[in-house]
Order: sequence, then structure tokens, then C-alpha cells
Amino acid sequence: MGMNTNGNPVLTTTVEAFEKLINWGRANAVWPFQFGLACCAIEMMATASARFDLARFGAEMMRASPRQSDLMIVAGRVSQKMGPVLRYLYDQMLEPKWVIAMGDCSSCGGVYNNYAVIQGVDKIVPVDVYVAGCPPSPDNLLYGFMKLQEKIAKDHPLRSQKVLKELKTL
Amino acid sequence: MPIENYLILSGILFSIGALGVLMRRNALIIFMSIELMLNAVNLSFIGFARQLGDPTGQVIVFFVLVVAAAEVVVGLAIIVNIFRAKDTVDIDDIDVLRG
Amino acid sequence: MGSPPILAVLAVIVAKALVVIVVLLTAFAYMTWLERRLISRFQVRIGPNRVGPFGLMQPLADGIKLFFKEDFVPAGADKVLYYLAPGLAMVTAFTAFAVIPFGPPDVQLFGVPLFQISNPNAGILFVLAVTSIGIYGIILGGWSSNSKYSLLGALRSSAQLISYELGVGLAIVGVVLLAGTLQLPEIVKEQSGFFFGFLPRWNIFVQPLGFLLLLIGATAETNRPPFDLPESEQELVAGFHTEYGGMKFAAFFVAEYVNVITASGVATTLFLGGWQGPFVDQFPILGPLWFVVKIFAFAFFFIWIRATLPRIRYDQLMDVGWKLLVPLALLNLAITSVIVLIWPSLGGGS
Amino acid sequence: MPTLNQIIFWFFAFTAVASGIVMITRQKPMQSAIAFLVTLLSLAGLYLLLDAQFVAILQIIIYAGAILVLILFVIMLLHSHSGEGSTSKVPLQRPVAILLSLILFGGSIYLFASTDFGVASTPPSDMGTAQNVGHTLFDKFILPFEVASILLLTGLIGAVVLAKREREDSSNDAH
Repeated sequence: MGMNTNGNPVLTTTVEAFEKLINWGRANAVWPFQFGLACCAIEMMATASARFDLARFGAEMMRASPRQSDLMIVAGRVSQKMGPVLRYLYDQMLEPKWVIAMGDCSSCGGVYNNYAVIQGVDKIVPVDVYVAGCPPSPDNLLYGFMKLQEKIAKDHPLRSQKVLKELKTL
Repeated sequence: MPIENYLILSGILFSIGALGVLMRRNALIIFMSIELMLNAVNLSFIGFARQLGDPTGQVIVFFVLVVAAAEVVVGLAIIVNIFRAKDTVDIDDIDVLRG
Repeated sequence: MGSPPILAVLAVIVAKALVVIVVLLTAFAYMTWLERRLISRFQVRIGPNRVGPFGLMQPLADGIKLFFKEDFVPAGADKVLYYLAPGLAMVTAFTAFAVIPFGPPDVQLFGVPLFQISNPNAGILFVLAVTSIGIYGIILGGWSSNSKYSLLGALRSSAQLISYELGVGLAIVGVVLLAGTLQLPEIVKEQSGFFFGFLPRWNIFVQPLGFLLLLIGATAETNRPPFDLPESEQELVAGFHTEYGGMKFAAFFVAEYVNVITASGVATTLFLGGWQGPFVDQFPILGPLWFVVKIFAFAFFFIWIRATLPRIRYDQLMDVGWKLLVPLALLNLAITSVIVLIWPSLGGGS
Repeated sequence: MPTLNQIIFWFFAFTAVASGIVMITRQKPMQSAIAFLVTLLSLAGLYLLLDAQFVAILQIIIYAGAILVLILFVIMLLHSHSGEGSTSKVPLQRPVAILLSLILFGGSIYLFASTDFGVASTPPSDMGTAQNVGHTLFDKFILPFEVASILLLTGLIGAVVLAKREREDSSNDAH
């Protein structure tokens, strides 16, 4: 999708207003995909439950189907065997989609510096937010999630990459 | 609308159903074609009921529905049994009288 | 007073239908919000509260997000049926509401009752017919996705819906016997007045067993927990809509919640006196208000049940349907017929 | 200028015939079943035109809501194996079938065309309502009604027997 506004100021403001609306919708309705792999998953569950309550940000709709979810929280170390599965599920998610690498292991391999574990999930899928910690506490994940919301709010869903590049050079 | 239109439509539908029974070999589609023939007859019954101003025709349709329901239940059970024994629902492959 | 112009009548009917559709869509949106807030409360959480006051804009954000998702058809899917299925589910969900009266029939414009879209002679049977068409949305969605989870979900739901339709139908027949008519406004009128001067003459007090059976059956028919086996995520990913995302998934979502509202409406009409309540005789406009209040009570109940009960096993589901619901509904029917026979004043039969 | 009734009739008649033809020509039974659903719905519409609203609703509840769903259930159960073999064992099956059904069609048309049905009577105002059909059913047809219920019971027991015998000698495909 892309839209060329040709420098028309009225059109540009309208497109910007629409983009803001879309971004607002996307940022406040991020449905996570259940992808707990190891100990971090326990902290992820804690984030969704009573004390921390991810639901406040409209993100408690944990969907089991990749087709209906927007955010993959990779919670735990990704073994070499899990890698292809993770990539497969990521490909099955519908655009736009985001990934949070939760914990040291999924960010960079963490303590598992060996042949069996993929050294950072960003080797197979693009990661938007890295959350440090082993495991990160729920408030860390919440902070990462809010960072992701900020990132989504800065997106330009209606403008093509070419136009964005031109805007930057101006 | 004159009743002839409804009767001719019913005739067309009945012929389509008969064609399906004669032409297809898939037991399930043959089954549905038989249902189509029953429906065509139902349509003419309803047409006659309207023509004569007598609800008896509609009551007959009610009975046809009952018979169709019973037929479907038993027929589908038989088809599933045949499928379990022979692994096919093509009636050309079911030409011996034993399991 | 001559007969009103046909165009005006048509305009009134169309306007009625449009208003009902818009109201139902809004009700759907806020039912998702209510469900998320209430379940959060039941689980000692807070629930969506960041967008708008009390998170009231949450449904809007969800809608915008789903609307701008990628449009997608799985490989090997039957494209026509894949697109048809969510539409079918949604349309039938809305259509079923057409015969439910949400206000007194005396309020008329150009001779058209304002508080009911249509009043066919078959009345309650129309609801059953339309919901039975609604099954096709689920079956087609599950089959056309070309996925084994979807297919299993569709198989489960078709078996479940057929089983529970029987119990629901039989439970409804008890009320129909009492009222002596299939038309819903007449059934509501039948329930006006009081027992012993204080107890409203609602069918729930005459037919408590029938009400209970209808409630269980309606929960199962609308695929709500604890009967949400067609979409149980622990076993079937997301059941029949596993392969659906974006707006097509939203359509299934709308269908599910509108079905809940319709089921609540039917239960209200049949057992809780429909739009009847204090002061409706003096101010007919209060009718829809009472109706909404009663529907809200049902919606709250359905959400409460969801937060409380665990999902039952599939064989238990079938057991409840065939070994409990149907025999009890038959018993209820037999008792009701005997009572109506020996005490005709209770039943309105001609 | 056709009346509204005529437009509706031609619409439903055309859909019924077209979906009927689609039904018997599709390769996949699922598509056939959906075409049959369309036929059933348009027939229900025609029943409405013929002052038979109760039967129209029954048609949808029983045929579309129960019978066809059962058929679909079996189609999904058999899934990929429910197709036809590629070769027919009967020679000339298709041409003979078409010929025979054309003869049937011609015969029925001849029959309808050569009969004088007279003028349509004006039906009573409550024609086809639940009350009307119910009174006719229980005043005149109470014995057939009981026989029908026995038939249903027989069908029920028959289906149970057919399904149960299977479970005893092979337990691998119980679902």
C-alpha cells in the first residue's frame, strides 16, 4: 500500500490524520500470539494476570491462531529445532505484525551460548522490541510493550517507502 | 401465476433430480438428487393446494418431509457403513452383495 | 383515514431495519467491551481502560485494527465459499432478530408497528429456521479453509448445533402450548398481569424447567463457554475460524455476539415478559428500555458463566444434549400438555 | 409489465433450476450440497408465494437445517475420499441418462399441457398458517400422523443399529 500526496498540503494533512487514526487503532488493539517457549512464558502469563494486567492496554486477547494475532512475544530460548516452526508461524501472521524478543535468550542467546540454541531470534524474524532480563519481570515486559505502542504510533501505514524517503531528504 | 408454471418447474426439477441419479456415481450426490426429486413433488403438491384452496396438499408435504428425514438418517448410516467397509462411495465399485 | 401511502410504509420498514442493524452493531461492539471489562473484574484485574474513559473506545480501536489488516486467502482454499461463509454467518445472525418484538405493538406509524421489524405467522419458528441456516456459515468456513483444525471445529459445531437445536425447540414448544400461538407479540401479551397480585405473570414462573433448558441450549447454540468446543484453543487452535483474520474474522465475531443478543432476546420474550415492565402501559416508549435491561441481564449472565465454568469435554457435551436436555424437555412438554388439557384457562389455546 | 409476484416467481424458479443443474454437475460433493441449499431456499420462497408459509418455514428447518446438515456432516467425515472414480463401469451412461431424463421431462410436460386445471380458487385468508395446517393435520390425518411418528422411531432405531454394529467389530474409527 502506498499513497503519493505530491506535496499537496491539504492531502498531506488528511493522510496524516488518517494515519494517526489507524496507528491509534493498531497501537491500542495489539492481540498477542501465545508463544511461550521457556521460563519467560511464566512471566508473560504473570503480565496478563491480576497484578500487572496487560488487558489495560487492550492486549489481553491472546489468540491461539496466528491469523488473528498481531504481536508475537517470543518468550524463551529458541532451539534450532524450534527456529523453522517460529518462522513458519511468523509467516502465517497477517500484516501488520510485530515481534517482541522477551528475555536475554531470545534477544541474544543469553546463558545458552551453545550449538543447540539460536543466538537471538532476530536471526530468523525481524524484532521490534528487545526486553532484557533473565527472565524479565512483568513490569519490564509491560515497559517493552509500551515502547512497541510508541513505535506503532510513529508508523506511516498509508505512505509508500519511496515517499517516506523523499520526506526525509527534504 | 397459473399453476401450470409451477407444475412445469416441478417437472424440470424432477427431471434434473432423475438425471442426477442416473448420471452421477457418487452416492452422496445421488442421495441429494433423490431429495431434489422429493422436493419437486412437494412443489407440485403445494401448487395443487393453492389451486384447490385446500390445505391437504400442504399436510402431504409435511408427511413427505417426515419420510425424507427418516430416509436420510438410515441412508447416511448405510453410506457411512459402506464407506468404512470399502473405502469408497462410488456406487460403481459397490456391485457385490457382501461386505 | 385512508390507507397510508405504500412508499411511506416501505420507508418506515426500511428505517426500522436500518436502526435495528445499527443498534445491534453498537450493541455488539459494547458487548465485547463489557465482556472484557467484566471478565477482568471477575479475575481481579482492571480490564481495558487506556483508550477513552473506562476504555470505552476499545471496540473502535479493535475495529480499526481489524479493518486495516491484510486481506488473506489460504492456499488451496475454496475461494467463493471462504468469502461467503463469514457473510452468511453475519447475515443470518442479524436476520434472526427481525421477528423479536422490543416494544408494545400499539406504537405505530402509518399502521406499521414500530417496535418489531416483521411479525410473520410462524413467529418463533422463523428464529429457529434462520439460526439453522446460520450453521452453514460455520460449516462452510471450516470446510473451505483447507485446514484440519478448521474442519474439526466445523464438524464439532455442526454436531453440537444439531443436538442442541432439538432441546431448544422442545423447550420452546412448552411456552407455545401455554400461549396458544407462535407469534411473539402475542406470547408477550400473554405474560401481562400478575400472579397473586405481586408476582409478574412471566413464563419463567410457570415453566422454570423450560427456562433452564432454553438457557443451557442457547449457551450451546451460540458456542459460548462452557460449550465453546468448536473453537477451543487448547485443542483446535481457534476452531472453524482458525484461518480467518482481519475483517472476515471480525464478521464471525459479530455473528457470535449478535447471536448471543438474539438468544437473550428470545429468552426474554418467551420467559421474562419481553418488553413488559412498570409504567409501560402509560408510556409505551419505556418498552424498549425494559427490553434492553432484560437483555443486559442475560448478557451479564452469559459473561458470568464464561468466567466461572470450565469447558466441558466433548462426550460430556453430547451426554448433556441427548441424555439430559432432550428427555427433560420431553418431560416438560408432557407435563405442560397435561396441565393445559385439564386447566385450559392457563393455556391460551383455541 | 410483470407483477411483483411474477418477478419473484421467475427469480426463484431460475435460481432453483440453475442451482439444481449446478448440484448434479459439480465434482466436489460439498459444492453440490451448497447448490442444493440454494435450491431448497428458493423452493421455500416459492412456497411463500403459494400461501404456504408454515410449510416454507418447515422446509427450511427440516430440510436446510437438519437433513442437509447431516449430509454435509457425512461429507466432511469422509472428506477427501468422497469423490468418484475416474472411469465409469456402465458404457454410455451419460448419454443414456440425459436421454431418459429428457423423455421423462417431455412426458411430464405433455401431461401438464394436456390437462385442464380450471381456474384457481381464492384460498381462505388463513391458508397455510400454522393454525390452518395444524387443524387439517390433526382433524383429518391423525392416523397417518401416528404412523409417521412410528416411521421416525423406526428410522431412529435403524440408524442406531447400523452405527452400533460397526463399533463392536472395529473400534478404530469411533469418533
